[in-house]
Amino acid sequence: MESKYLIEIAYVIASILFIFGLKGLSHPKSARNGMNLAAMGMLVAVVGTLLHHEIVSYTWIIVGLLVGSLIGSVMALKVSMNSLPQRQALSLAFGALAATLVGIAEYSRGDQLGAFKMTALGFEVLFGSLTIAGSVIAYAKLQELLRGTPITFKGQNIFNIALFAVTIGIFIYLIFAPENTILFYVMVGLAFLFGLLMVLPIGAADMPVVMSLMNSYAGLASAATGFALNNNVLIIAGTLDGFSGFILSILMCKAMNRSMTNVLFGAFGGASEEQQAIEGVQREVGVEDVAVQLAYARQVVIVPGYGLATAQAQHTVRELAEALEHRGVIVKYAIHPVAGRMPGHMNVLLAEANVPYSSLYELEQINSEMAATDVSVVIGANDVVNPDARDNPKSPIAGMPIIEVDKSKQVIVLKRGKGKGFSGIENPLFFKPNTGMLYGDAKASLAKLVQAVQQA
Amino acid sequence: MESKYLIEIAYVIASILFIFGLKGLSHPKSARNGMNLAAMGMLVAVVGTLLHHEIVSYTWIIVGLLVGSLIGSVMALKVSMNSLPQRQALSLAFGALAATLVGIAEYSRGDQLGAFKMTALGFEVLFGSLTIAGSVIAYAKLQELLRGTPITFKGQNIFNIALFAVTIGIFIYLIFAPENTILFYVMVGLAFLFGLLMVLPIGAADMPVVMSLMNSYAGLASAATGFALNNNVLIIAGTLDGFSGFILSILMCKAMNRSMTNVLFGAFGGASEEQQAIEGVQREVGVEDVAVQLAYARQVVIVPGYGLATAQAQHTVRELAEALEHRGVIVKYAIHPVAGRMPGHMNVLLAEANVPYSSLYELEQINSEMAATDVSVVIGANDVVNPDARDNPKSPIAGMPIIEVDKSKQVIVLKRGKGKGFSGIENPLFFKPNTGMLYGDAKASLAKLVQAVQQA
Amino acid sequence: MSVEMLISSLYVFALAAFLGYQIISRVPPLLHTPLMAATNAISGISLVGSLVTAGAQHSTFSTILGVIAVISATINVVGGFMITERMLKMFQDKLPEKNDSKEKEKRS
Amino acid sequence: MSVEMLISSLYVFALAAFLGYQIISRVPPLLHTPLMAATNAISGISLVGSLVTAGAQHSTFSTILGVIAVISATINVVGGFMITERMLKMFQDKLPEKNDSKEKEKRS
Ligand SMILES: NC(=O)c1ccc[n+]([C@@H]2O[C@H](COP(=O)([O-])OP(=O)(O)OC[C@H]3O[C@@H](n4cnc5c(N)ncnc54)[C@H](OP(=O)(O)O)[C@@H]3O)[C@@H](O)[C@H]2O)c1
Ligand SMILES: NC(=O)c1ccc[n+]([C@@H]2O[C@H](COP(=O)([O-])OP(=O)(O)OC[C@H]3O[C@@H](n4cnc5c(N)ncnc54)[C@H](OP(=O)(O)O)[C@@H]3O)[C@@H](O)[C@H]2O)c1
Repeated sequence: MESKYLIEIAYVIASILFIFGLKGLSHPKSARNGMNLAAMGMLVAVVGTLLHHEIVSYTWIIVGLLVGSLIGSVMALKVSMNSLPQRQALSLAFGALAATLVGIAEYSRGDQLGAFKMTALGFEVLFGSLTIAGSVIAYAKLQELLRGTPITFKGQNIFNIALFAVTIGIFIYLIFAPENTILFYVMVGLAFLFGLLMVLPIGAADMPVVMSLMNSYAGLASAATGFALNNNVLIIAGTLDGFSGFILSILMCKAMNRSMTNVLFGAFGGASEEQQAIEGVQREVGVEDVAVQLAYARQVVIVPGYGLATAQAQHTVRELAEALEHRGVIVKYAIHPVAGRMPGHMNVLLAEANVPYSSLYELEQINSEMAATDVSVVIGANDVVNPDARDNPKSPIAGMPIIEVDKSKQVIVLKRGKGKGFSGIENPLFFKPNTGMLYGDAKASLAKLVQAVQQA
Repeated sequence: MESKYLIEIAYVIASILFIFGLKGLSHPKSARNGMNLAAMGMLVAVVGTLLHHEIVSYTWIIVGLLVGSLIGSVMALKVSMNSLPQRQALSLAFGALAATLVGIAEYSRGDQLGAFKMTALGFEVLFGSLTIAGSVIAYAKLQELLRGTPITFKGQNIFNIALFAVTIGIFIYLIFAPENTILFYVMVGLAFLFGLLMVLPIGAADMPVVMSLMNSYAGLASAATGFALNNNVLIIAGTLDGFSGFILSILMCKAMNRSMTNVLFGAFGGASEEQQAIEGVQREVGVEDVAVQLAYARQVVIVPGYGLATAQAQHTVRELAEALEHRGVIVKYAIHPVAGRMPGHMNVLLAEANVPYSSLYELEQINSEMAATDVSVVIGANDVVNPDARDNPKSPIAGMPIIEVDKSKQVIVLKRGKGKGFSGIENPLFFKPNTGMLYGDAKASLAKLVQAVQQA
Repeated sequence: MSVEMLISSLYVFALAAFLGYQIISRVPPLLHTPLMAATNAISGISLVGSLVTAGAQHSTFSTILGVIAVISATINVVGGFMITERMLKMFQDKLPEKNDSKEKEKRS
Repeated sequence: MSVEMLISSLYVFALAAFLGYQIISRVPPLLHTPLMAATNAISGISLVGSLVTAGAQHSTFSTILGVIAVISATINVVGGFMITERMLKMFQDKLPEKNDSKEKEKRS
């Protein structure tokens, strides 16, 4: 009995520490401290749980904790900041795996599964198994093991709906007849299949939305478990998690002016065939010309995008900015909320390269300064600077807020060739008379620019 | 049994509605809706409670509800916005009375009072009775039934501490021996006496701090009751209340740069004898001159204070502002956080007079504009514009942030005579060469000014 | 009163404390007077205790105390909400135009 | 599972939901990536369930599942907190001077 109360108190403390931890994230200054508190909370919760009276042997627990910590820390230390989205997908998969396995183990014990507990358990394994499948696909797409564009087949949506209905049907049946073991595993399998089929037709860049949503559902499922087990720390952590995922996915959809339905079922990205080509030419420019333009500008705005991440060019871009600042040029970074492949992705990359975050500007802030900007440098960004989103109501990305580089006096675009952005549509910006294209891998082009600026 | 769950669900709903209600107050737009939700929550809680199985007769309950509603609504409709602080004190007293009486009734039932329940009950009656006494004194001081300045006697602090110690001693004894009825009532009486003696030596203008504190303790006491009765809605409402009072009192202390100890035990206000008189004269000015100055100014800043409330001049000040705006003068209102006798007091008064809240400016906002202001009009404010707070580190109000009217080109002060502000100290502002004094009741002076401006 | 219930009360208290801090610290100074009136009204939730006391007929003494408590708590609740409403109405009356113009200022 | 406990879970859920909304919506876009990593790490709290499963020795089957669950949950927790720390450190390293200067800008 005694140990039970100790556990409960450990959980109260853990909950409070989690909340403090997330509160810390409201400012970069307090964020690190906050996360230390949250980690401490996790430690308290784990240590508390070890007192649980059902635990009879610690051997396997310790093995599990050691192996997990080892793999986890190696992964955390080795992963490059450029592949954070992939890591996020993997981590989601691991979390879902743990939840699913615990759910299955709990089910296999089979003792007195009331309707209520079966419901919570069902949610847990359903979401869990769906999320494992979904996030593995997400990982594969982000890591480019799978084609990033939507993978579709005919009648897909109808098939998926049918699959979903069958799975839910089995779930409801199980609530009333929990003892039907085979159906239980069939349900887990179908949920897995549904996870695969749900994520395959979604484009790589939309993965963060899907991942956030899955995260949010996972949180709610764990809150449901908390209800079933009367475990408040699960309810609290699950709810916080659920809200975080939900809010982030909403924010991303807003930043793209697309509905959640369009993201999930629209097979968006890369597939628009009936597109008219834009008339005109892309004006190619040389490194020297660009260097001179930049060196004698008063204000330069740098717009990073997905290409910066793939080229791993964050350090080189900082060098360029420093070289310019050294000459008295004002350099600002414009961060679009969905630039890259994860919300806040660009911020982390630039922070890694030691760019002070006071020179990062959000969409609205920077757009009001565009007219006063001499040169905008677009580095591996495409959709987020596509003026069609603003001007052409028929464009697939119509209404998405953009960084209006076309309002600055000169625009320089760094990209490898004539590739399109995630949305798969042409960008009229590249055909404007005041836009110069500097072809080549972003990192290589930037390195050349740094040299040229230093010599200018 | 059934009815019990209905009650519980009513309380869950009420709690949620209370939270929505207070959240609404984060913006004037959503505030009214929010309060409607909160009121609905209260209704749900009351109706739910009526299902309580212990209730056998509704007669007296209905009588009580009717009488209370009648008195409450008459009071709410009749009270003038100028005497909001007094109303607040009264309302606090009523709340405390209810809590104390319930506590006493609960105690008098006498069945199985465990240590835990006795503790919660003890807190409830202690704070309750202290708060009744304290808020009645606060009411008397604000309503000027009692002298507003500190009422002190020799050895007061020591006597109070002794009284406090004895009361707490009895309380602790009672926790272990709850059956000692006489001691219980002695404790209630002593807490009442302590409440009286604690508030008497506090100046009238400091009452809001005291009231907020008492409010906060009352909230915590009711949360304690919630713990004892296992009633979550009490815990939630009590905690919200507790925090609100606490945060407000901290904010007020900050806005005066005084410690809580100084407010509670410093006998602050009106008593500083060893003050040097300021050399110089106060330059009196006439209505016509002021009217001309105002009429031809580019920007005028109005600084209202306690005198505006006592003179009930909020409507007249709006007329003046309108007359000026009609002539193209820019008029802004500068609201000091502790102007008047209640936080936010000036905002309510001006809102009553239909001043749009977009022309109300907070301290920091307006101070940066002072140098660009042609005329500041100080209406019944004194301490909040006293430059000594900034310049003279020995002043009793040193370090209190002020509205720096002395930085504007001209200052006009409307007051009745040579009276001092709440702090009881001289104000060097009135002796500056660019300050003109317009003596007389604020409302009368303003009415004359309106006429003169219209004719200028 | 079981320890389980105590612990779950503790959770409720801890969460309410965080929430209270978050919510209250977001109320602008403009609305501090309505805030004081509103929390006072909400604190009248202790009315529920007095209702039971007044209706339970344990003893004449406790019924009398209960009825007085009901009256004062109701004064507090009804009066509190009504005066808050009176104040907030004054703020809201001049909302539409002014607020828009302020927002426009920000955007431009 | 008594109805009392269910209701008190409901309170905890409602409060946590409000709090979650308040807290998360205050996280600046700058920190959205660390936020994702952090909530993922915190969601690893389901680790506590796997610990019990791995240690309870109900059956070999459930022990095996439990150990795999412990491993994956630990990867998630340890990895999540460490990578969050790595990211936040990058943000904090350049804090002192820059932040001050920004605040100064605001004030002037
Ligand atoms: N961040 C999120 O959270 C999120 C969420 C949902 C959706 N999305 C979507 O993701 C997209 C993000 O837009 P974005 O502007 O950042 O990227 P983008 O539109 O996908 O464009 C990336 C550009 O970078 C270029 N590029 C690729 N590798 C490069 C390299 N090594 N060097 C130089 N250039 C390179 C590509 O052109 P070349 O092939 O010619 O080089 C391409 O035009 C948007 O459509 C957005 O809606 C993002
Ligand atoms: N608001 C709060 O929440 C709060 C809380 C704690 C403490 N306080 C304290 O309260 C004080 C508030 O400062 P304040 O500047 O607003 O007021 P104040 O310093 O108390 O001064 C009020 C002035 O108004 C004048 N006055 C009074 N009746 C008048 C009438 N009918 N017509 C014209 N003038 C009249 C008085 O001078 P005459 O007698 O010459 O007319 C007096 O100088 C500060 O000391 C503050 O620290 C406020």
